[in-house]
Amino acid sequence: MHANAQSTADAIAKYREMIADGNPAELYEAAGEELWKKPAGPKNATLEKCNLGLGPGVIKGAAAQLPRYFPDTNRVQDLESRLITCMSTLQGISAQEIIDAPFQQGYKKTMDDIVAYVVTYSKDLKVNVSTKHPKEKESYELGKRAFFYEGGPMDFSCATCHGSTGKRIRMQDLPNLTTPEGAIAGWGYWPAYRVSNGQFWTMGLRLNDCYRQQRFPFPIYGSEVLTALSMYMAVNANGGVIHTPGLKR
Amino acid sequence: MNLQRREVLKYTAVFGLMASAGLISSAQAEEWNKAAFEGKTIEDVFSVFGAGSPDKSSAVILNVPEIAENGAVVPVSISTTLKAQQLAILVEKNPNALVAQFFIPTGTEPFVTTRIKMAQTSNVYALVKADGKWSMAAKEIKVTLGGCGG
Amino acid sequence: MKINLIKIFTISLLIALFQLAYAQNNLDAKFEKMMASGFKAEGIAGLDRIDQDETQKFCSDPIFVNSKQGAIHALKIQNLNMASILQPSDGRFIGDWKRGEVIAQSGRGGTWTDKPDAVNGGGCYNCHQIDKKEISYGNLGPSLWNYGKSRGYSQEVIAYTWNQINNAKAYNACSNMPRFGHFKLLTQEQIQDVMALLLDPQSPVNQ
Amino acid sequence: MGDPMRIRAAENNGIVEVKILMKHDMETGQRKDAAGKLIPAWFITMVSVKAQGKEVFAADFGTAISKDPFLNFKYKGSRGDKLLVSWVDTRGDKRSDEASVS
Repeated sequence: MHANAQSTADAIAKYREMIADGNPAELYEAAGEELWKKPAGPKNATLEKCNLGLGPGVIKGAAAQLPRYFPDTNRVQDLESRLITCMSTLQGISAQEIIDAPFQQGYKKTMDDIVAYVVTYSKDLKVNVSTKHPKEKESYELGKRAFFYEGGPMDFSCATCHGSTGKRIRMQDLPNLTTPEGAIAGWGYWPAYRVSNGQFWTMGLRLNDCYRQQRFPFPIYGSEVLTALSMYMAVNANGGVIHTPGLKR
Repeated sequence: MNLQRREVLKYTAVFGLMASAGLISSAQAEEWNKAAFEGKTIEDVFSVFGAGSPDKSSAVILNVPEIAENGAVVPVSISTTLKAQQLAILVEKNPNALVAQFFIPTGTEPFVTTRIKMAQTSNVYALVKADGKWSMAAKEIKVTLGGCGG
Repeated sequence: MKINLIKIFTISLLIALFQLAYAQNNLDAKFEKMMASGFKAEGIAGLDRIDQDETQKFCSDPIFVNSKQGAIHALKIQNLNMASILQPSDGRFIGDWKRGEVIAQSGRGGTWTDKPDAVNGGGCYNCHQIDKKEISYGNLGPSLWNYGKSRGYSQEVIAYTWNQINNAKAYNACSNMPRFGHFKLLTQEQIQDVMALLLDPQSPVNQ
Repeated sequence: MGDPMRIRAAENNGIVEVKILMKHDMETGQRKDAAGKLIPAWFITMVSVKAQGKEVFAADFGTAISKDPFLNFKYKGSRGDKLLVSWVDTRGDKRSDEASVS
């Protein structure tokens, strides 16, 4: 590496190290814990019976095993689409209202807090996502196709930026999501607090903004394509250690 | 609570008296220094502080990254070997130079870390007041454009 | 007996192949359904952006792209793209490098949060080192520092660079670089200005 | 009434290291919303930290402290010290949270 580029990389590394201490995502996590236990919605119920895959109310380690197949909905769900199910079945909140809410507002804000709370309980665990169920296997295959699907006026796919190792956009390292190391560098650090805009970003918003930058149309929140892409990343990241909620530029 | 007291003090004429009588610390008697925070340049702030033109001192340690990936969050750490009662952070090219000031009572280390916003690449100043005298350290932080810029 | 075995074997093989083909078709259908139901139009980003042209369709299948047949097909794709390149209507290839630098710096345009009348940037620094003074540059593409100085300013270099910016897929079917002319991401004048940044001997890139 | 803070404080060799995260937008008054209208300034102006009832740290903020402010400082103290962190902002909103030193 060029000497100048090396010193730039070192300086950026120091910057990242300095901001790593004190992740404001903790503020969202604290709010999420309250929301999890607080009765809400038309049914005035809490989310404490929400089954994230490990049984009703079990949060510890749940995010590490998502996405997964859920018999009650007969489909593969990621954390956010599963929380939509819980909020609508347990609390009686309209799923469409959650899907349509603008990011950072209304039910999406609730979602941010709850996601921050849930993923904190998988921190330091290893990604352990199954492809045993035929629908899980299928979701992975669909996600892989979506990952390589080029479109839009710039011909971008996810793979354009995240399909090879050692690449950067401007100063930002781009993890190669097709490898185990790269997949965990991405999947293992989102959801995250983003310092550039002072917002907590769920994986749903992370992928939404990827598609925005890809110049694609707007991916519908909670849709199958987002779950499938998550499945592709998570399975590739299997065995890697989770650092959520992360702290990102 | 102290803030309420500061609020109350704002509307009373007795705080100066209380301070001079040693009933409250000078830090507590201080209210939010509007004039200092509204100063545009570092010189404006120096003048409100009555700091003259502070000497650069190796006793003032300013720990910052050379490059910030984003101007919205720039970590800044100040410490000093002096027995400081007050610390301040200034950014030369921000619309208002003064970012924050910190009051250090006896028993508290003259050290603080926080995160600041920077409008652009600029010199950042750490100001330290010890025994009534101000001294400082300065470093340049480059603010880069991150991400796809979209 | 032997004939029966062969028969059974052949039939099972046919069934297996049929199942495989069925699964493949089934996955194709599911994928299409997933993509069609997964997006909505927003701002300037219409649903037509999901529709692929021949180049995009080809490049979305990395296994085929990397096969022998894929290599042959890539040439067809390249020819197709080469044929679509427009040469400058005013005959000018080189514009103003200062404006070119501004275009290279800006990564704006084309997203659903951009207004229809917003001026697009080229986003060149996202992927390329260009002027060394800019330390925040990407590496998805090669460094363009000293672009003209090292290659020379010949007609061949100018023609190649024009084509490359207008439609990089003319030289590399699945290049990561957007087709700036083909999809009108940049205007002809903007492309001339970016050309100048790379190929004007006065440009800081060539110092 | 603002959102809860996160306060972490740990004692080591008689020195307590305190880390505080406050939830606040810290609007500069220079940002515009989607409609192009200026968002009015709104930020924390003063922070006070007391240990066992005695002020151990105070800060005055301008608009250039980052969103969701972070503070880290150290004072001479003991395990079990009760900390009270309070802030007030330009709208007069206040928030106080407690923590004990571990």
